[in-house]
Amino acid sequence: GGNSENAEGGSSLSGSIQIDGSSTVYPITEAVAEEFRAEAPDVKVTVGVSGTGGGMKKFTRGDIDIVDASRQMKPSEDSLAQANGITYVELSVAYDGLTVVVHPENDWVKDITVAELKKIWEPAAQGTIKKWNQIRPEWPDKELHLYGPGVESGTYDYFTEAVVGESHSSRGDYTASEDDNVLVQGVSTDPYALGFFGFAYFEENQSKLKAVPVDDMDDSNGKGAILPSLETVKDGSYAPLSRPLYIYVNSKATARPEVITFINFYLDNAGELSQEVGYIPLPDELYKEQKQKFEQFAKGAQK
Amino acid sequence: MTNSDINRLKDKAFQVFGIFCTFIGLVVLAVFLFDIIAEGIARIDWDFLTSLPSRRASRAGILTAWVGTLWILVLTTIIAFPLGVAAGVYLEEYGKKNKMANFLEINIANLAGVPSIIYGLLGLEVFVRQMRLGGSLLAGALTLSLLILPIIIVTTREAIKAVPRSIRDGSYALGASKWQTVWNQVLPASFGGILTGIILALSRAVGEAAPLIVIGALAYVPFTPSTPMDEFTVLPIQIFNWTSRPQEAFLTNAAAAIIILLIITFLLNGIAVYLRNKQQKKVKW
Amino acid sequence: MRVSEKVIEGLLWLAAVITILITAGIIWVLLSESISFFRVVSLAEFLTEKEWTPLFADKKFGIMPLVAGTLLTTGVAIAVALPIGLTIAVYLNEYAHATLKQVVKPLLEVLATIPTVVYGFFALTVVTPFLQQFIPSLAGFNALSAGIVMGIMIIPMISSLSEDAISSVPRSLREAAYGMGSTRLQTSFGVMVPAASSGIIVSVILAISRAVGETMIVAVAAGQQPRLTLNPLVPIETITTYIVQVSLGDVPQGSLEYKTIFAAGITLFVFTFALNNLSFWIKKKYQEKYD
Amino acid sequence: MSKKTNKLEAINLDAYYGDFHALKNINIGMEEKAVTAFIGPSGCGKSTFLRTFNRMNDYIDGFKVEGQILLDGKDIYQKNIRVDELRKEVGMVFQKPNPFPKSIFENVVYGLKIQGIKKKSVLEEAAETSLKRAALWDEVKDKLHKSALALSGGQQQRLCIARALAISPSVLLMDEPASALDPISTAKVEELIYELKTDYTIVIVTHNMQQAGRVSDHTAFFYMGELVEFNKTKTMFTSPKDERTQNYITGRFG
Amino acid sequence: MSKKTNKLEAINLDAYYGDFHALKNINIGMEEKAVTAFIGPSGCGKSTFLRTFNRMNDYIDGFKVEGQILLDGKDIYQKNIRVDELRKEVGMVFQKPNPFPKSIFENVVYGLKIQGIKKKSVLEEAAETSLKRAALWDEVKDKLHKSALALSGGQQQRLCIARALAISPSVLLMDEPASALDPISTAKVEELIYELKTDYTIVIVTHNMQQAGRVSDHTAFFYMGELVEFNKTKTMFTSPKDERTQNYITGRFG
Ligand SMILES: Nc1ncnc2c1ncn2[C@@H]1O[C@H](COP(=O)(O)OP(=O)(O)OP(=O)(O)O)[C@@H](O)[C@H]1O
Ligand SMILES: Nc1ncnc2c1ncn2[C@@H]1O[C@H](COP(=O)(O)OP(=O)(O)OP(=O)(O)O)[C@@H](O)[C@H]1O
Ligand SMILES: [Mg+2]
Ligand SMILES: [Mg+2]
Ligand SMILES: O=P([O-])([O-])[O-]
Repeated sequence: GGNSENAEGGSSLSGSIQIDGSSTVYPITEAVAEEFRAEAPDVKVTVGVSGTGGGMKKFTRGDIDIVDASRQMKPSEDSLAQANGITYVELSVAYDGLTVVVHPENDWVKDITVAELKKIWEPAAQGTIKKWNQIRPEWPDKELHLYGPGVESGTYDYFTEAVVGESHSSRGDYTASEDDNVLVQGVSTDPYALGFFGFAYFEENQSKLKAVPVDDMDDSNGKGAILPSLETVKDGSYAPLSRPLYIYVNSKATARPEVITFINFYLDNAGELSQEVGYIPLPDELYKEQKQKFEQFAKGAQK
Repeated sequence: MTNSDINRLKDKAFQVFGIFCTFIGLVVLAVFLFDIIAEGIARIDWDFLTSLPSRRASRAGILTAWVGTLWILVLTTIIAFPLGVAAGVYLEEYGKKNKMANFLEINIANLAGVPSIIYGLLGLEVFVRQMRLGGSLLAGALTLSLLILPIIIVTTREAIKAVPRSIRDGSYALGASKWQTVWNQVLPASFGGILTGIILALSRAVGEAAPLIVIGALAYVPFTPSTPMDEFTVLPIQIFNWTSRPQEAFLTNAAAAIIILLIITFLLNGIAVYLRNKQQKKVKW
Repeated sequence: MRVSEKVIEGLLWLAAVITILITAGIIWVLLSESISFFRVVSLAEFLTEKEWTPLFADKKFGIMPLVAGTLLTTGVAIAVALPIGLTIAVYLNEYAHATLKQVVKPLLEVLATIPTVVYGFFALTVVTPFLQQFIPSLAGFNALSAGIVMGIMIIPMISSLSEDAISSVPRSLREAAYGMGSTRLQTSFGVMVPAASSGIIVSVILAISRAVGETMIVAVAAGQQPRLTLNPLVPIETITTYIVQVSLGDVPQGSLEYKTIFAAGITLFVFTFALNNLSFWIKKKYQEKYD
Repeated sequence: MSKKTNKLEAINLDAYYGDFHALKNINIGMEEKAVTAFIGPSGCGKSTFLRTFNRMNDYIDGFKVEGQILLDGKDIYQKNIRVDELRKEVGMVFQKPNPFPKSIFENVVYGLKIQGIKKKSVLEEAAETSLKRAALWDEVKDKLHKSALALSGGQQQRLCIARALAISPSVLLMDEPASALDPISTAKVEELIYELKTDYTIVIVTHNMQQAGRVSDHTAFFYMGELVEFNKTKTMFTSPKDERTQNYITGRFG
Repeated sequence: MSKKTNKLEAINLDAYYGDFHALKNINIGMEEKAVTAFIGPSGCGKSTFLRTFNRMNDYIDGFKVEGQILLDGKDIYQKNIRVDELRKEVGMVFQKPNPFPKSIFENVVYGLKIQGIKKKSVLEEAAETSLKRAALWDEVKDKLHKSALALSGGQQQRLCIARALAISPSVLLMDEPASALDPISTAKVEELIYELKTDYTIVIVTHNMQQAGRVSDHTAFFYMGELVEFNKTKTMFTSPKDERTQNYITGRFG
């Protein structure tokens, strides 16, 4: 982070910044906080992981300065914030690419369409779509075993929204786990498995898994089935299975110089650091937009 | 075969079965320890113990986590030990054997069965919010104290029960008051059993992550707490966090942190076992 | 002195009463949220509906699948831990050499101190694949492995506390038994175990409670599929798993979905309450026989 | 019954273990500075009665007393009575030896320590005196700080006697104090009882009628919860009034 | 020493509790179908010696035996000896009553049950016979299925005797079996011992020299772990050879 104004003023900053929320966003915020230590050693930044929902509750009560979120704030949470007189700004910090995976020895699935994913995962599939050949006749007449994140995770939320069309609408008879490592274990030992989870977990376990290219039937953002990768997520061609990750900042906190400095530092470094911990950075111009948005907001909050 | 031969055979058979069962326990333990140590031992060095958390597995350390765990242990012991033993003594020595006593007894057994996460919810509401302790060490220790209190009470009662009535009679007959009898005779004589309960209780507390996460213990804390009001993290949270990271290297870190957690509990158990054995040598009837 | 006696008794009483306050606190925390839950979902639906899908678009609020899952894992765990734990207690007390006992007992206690996440992964990555060699129909996530591993975890609760109870039986009783020509087995199960029964029952209650309340092992290894079944070979979900998932997950707090965890929590509470009452009653009856 | 003052007195005393009526309307007065012996067959209620004098039965669930027990004319079952004070006045030695799992020394000075006496020299002197009186000093003087539990049964019982003497009570209750002692120790204890009665009021339960004859001034014979006969020991042993007493005494050996 | 066969024999026996030398080079032979009494002051090792005959000391940590104990000429401390069988041969009654926390009936038939006898009629008959022999039947016949712990000390001890008799051993070890009994029960037990010796070999520890005189054929006097004198009871009581025996016996009362 080469921010000359902070580099000098940084050493004089002190105080503390409290962050909590999504476990998905945690690694990015942790990385930023770690680097920020060099920037402003006297600022005590703490980060918790009580989930987006738990973080939001604390945020909307004014317990914390910043909340990590793997989804946007819900209307119910927004009204809570308003009731408590809290205004905030939403900032995107990175993308997470959801990856559809199968067992490495699975030689029949070369690609899959969003419609097919819907057919597999929609509520009506429960108890009826049980075999691979029900999706495509040329696929084997073998049982289909499904793996996915727990119903209460942001990942699941986003996946159902993007694939089925309605959030939290899916079949229930799949193997769910809160821990993506557990899903990796499941899919990598089950030849008839199909699952989905965060890109980072695929990337780290490429030898044990096989990613499936996804075709959204929309050639405007890339033709045919597309594999998730740094580039395809970043340029938006891996659609619809990449989701943005956010932080929200409380307006009261922006009255404190250390918070302003921290957020700017965050947006300056999120690109590099998010990639380092397994996520996909936003295009540069988006980071600039976020910075402007924040600057505006902070100014507005001072008045 | 005579009956006596059959009995003898059964006796022998049970002995074999007993060795087998003990063996199973020990083998599983050995497998665990071997597994964890093989994975994590190489990662443990001075830097690991003295470094702050980091996104880079190779640079990440557990300083704040183990210091937090020690704080939590000490505070929890200070809170739960006197409270639990006092409640146990009251119920066993003072409480009349009536409806109220029955109610308390069932109540305590119930508390022992409440999942830890619910204690987290209670701690969040009572200590963090109402008492405004925030996500502090004190709030965490209080929450864990509630969690282990039933275990301490129940085992204290059992230990006290085992002290023969003749010992109490002897003391009362010399003019000792109830409390003097409890303090001078009953508690010393049952101390071994009480310690066993505390060991089990504390080792449960030291491994808990969920209730602490609920009350707001943090994952990333770049400073060691210096007062009970400070924010904190503990080893189980650090371990939990690391095991859910995609990078393999963090799993190694988690194993290393587990080794440290085990060392802490070993030391703890070691002290208590030493005291208990010393005690059991002294008291025999 | 008399005053200080009263003060001490008062303090001790206070310590005992705190447990009631804790219970009241728990009930208050659970009730305050679940009341509004039960305004939306009728108790009848909660108890009789056979599916539990509060987080899906098509919401069903039947708690029974979670109860079944909890019973199943606990049942397996106790089936493992009770015979093994009690055998170890008796073996250490009656058969093993004193030094062996001194070494083995604390070693076994270590089993209860290993972080439960570790157990969870052990169940998932070691026990399940191992069992699959013999039970091909065993699913990757299942109640059996989770239960077995949980059973191993609670062995020391039973073995240590029961051993304590057995060794506090007066030595004269044991001598009487041996003096009659009893074998070690007969001495143990005919005299020592019955005489120590109250302590043993307590240890078992504690162990069951621990199993019912255990979270991480089942969350990792038993799956997260609420299912009304007593088949240990398929994925299930326990009450605790559900609670921990939701409370650490993404659900907006204050929503109906969020309130389900309190409804589940209160179910668990009622459940353990019933269990404890039952064992308490058994214990009382047992004791009267000997008093 | 006697012109001397009664140190202890039971008036219309009934005692129950739950539903079991263990003592039936007992009336008896025990002279100051004299030895009273309770005799009677096993299970007749001797121990139960003895233990009402220092309210040791208070701790047995379901135990209930009706009537009065007077110590120096004052009802010890009254509300405002302090049991701990009562027990400093009324010492007790039990049927089965019950040493504390502590050192021999700690056992003997326990009663003093709980009274708040801390001075080492005082405690040491008291320990020596009491152990000598209990005829145990020579056997244990070299291992005062060893555990009392390693002593033999007889040694343990004498230790319990020493322990009771250490707090210098004015009444001493003894529940078969010699039933686990060898004759030499028994003789010593009997001698001791004889010596002590110049200062103390002593009540002793015994199965050994000769012992009762040797040490006691008065004897009370109990049968199935009733006080059958109470009289001067000599009178009682030579010319018992009640047939049951007669049967019991003549059924004796020796 | 005697022309009759020796049922029990100790040869060069030494016993230790850790470093403490409790029995010193004991040599003694006990006649079949006779009663041998062990006397001696408290702590001299009587109980310790008695318990070597059924190896009850096996369970005390640090206890060690050197030398031989022969039962019917066979060393019972040999490797291939089965202790449970040995103890069916050699029954025992302890110094302190130790009933099981079970019903009275269950206590008496315990030894038979563990031998695999299940028939109710057999057990009931055995219970009645043994309880009668132990002079307890009349007191407990109506509450056979009540807990044994509610009995008085004396009743408990007689129950323990009944329990030992139920397995019909050939040797009976008794460690002050009457020390908690009243004279009537004691007399009954003594009678019983007298009856039993027509079939059984009996070893009894007692503090009561008159008891020793009444029931025993031979008496052994122990002092500080040594066997000082062993002889016909009459001879011993009338003309003791050793000065210590003499002192002990004349120091007696009665
Ligand atoms: N805790 C108790 N609960 C119920 N009954 C009891 C209890 N203690 C004693 N008893 C009964 O009360 C009666 C009197 O018992 P107590 O111990 O006073 O007799 P004792 O005369 O001292 O006999 P011993 O000479 O055998 O000691 C007995 O029948 C006994 O069974
Ligand atoms: N478990 C033990 N550990 C150490 N020393 C012991 C143990 N049991 C007994 N002793 C010692 O061994 C000696 C003999 O004890 P034992 O019990 O045989 O005496 P005894 O003659 O039966 O005495 P009593 O008549 O009082 O019962 C005593 O000095 C006693 O202190
Ligand atoms: Mg008595
Ligand atoms: Mg003895
Ligand atoms: O912790 P999450 O809200 O990102 O699932």
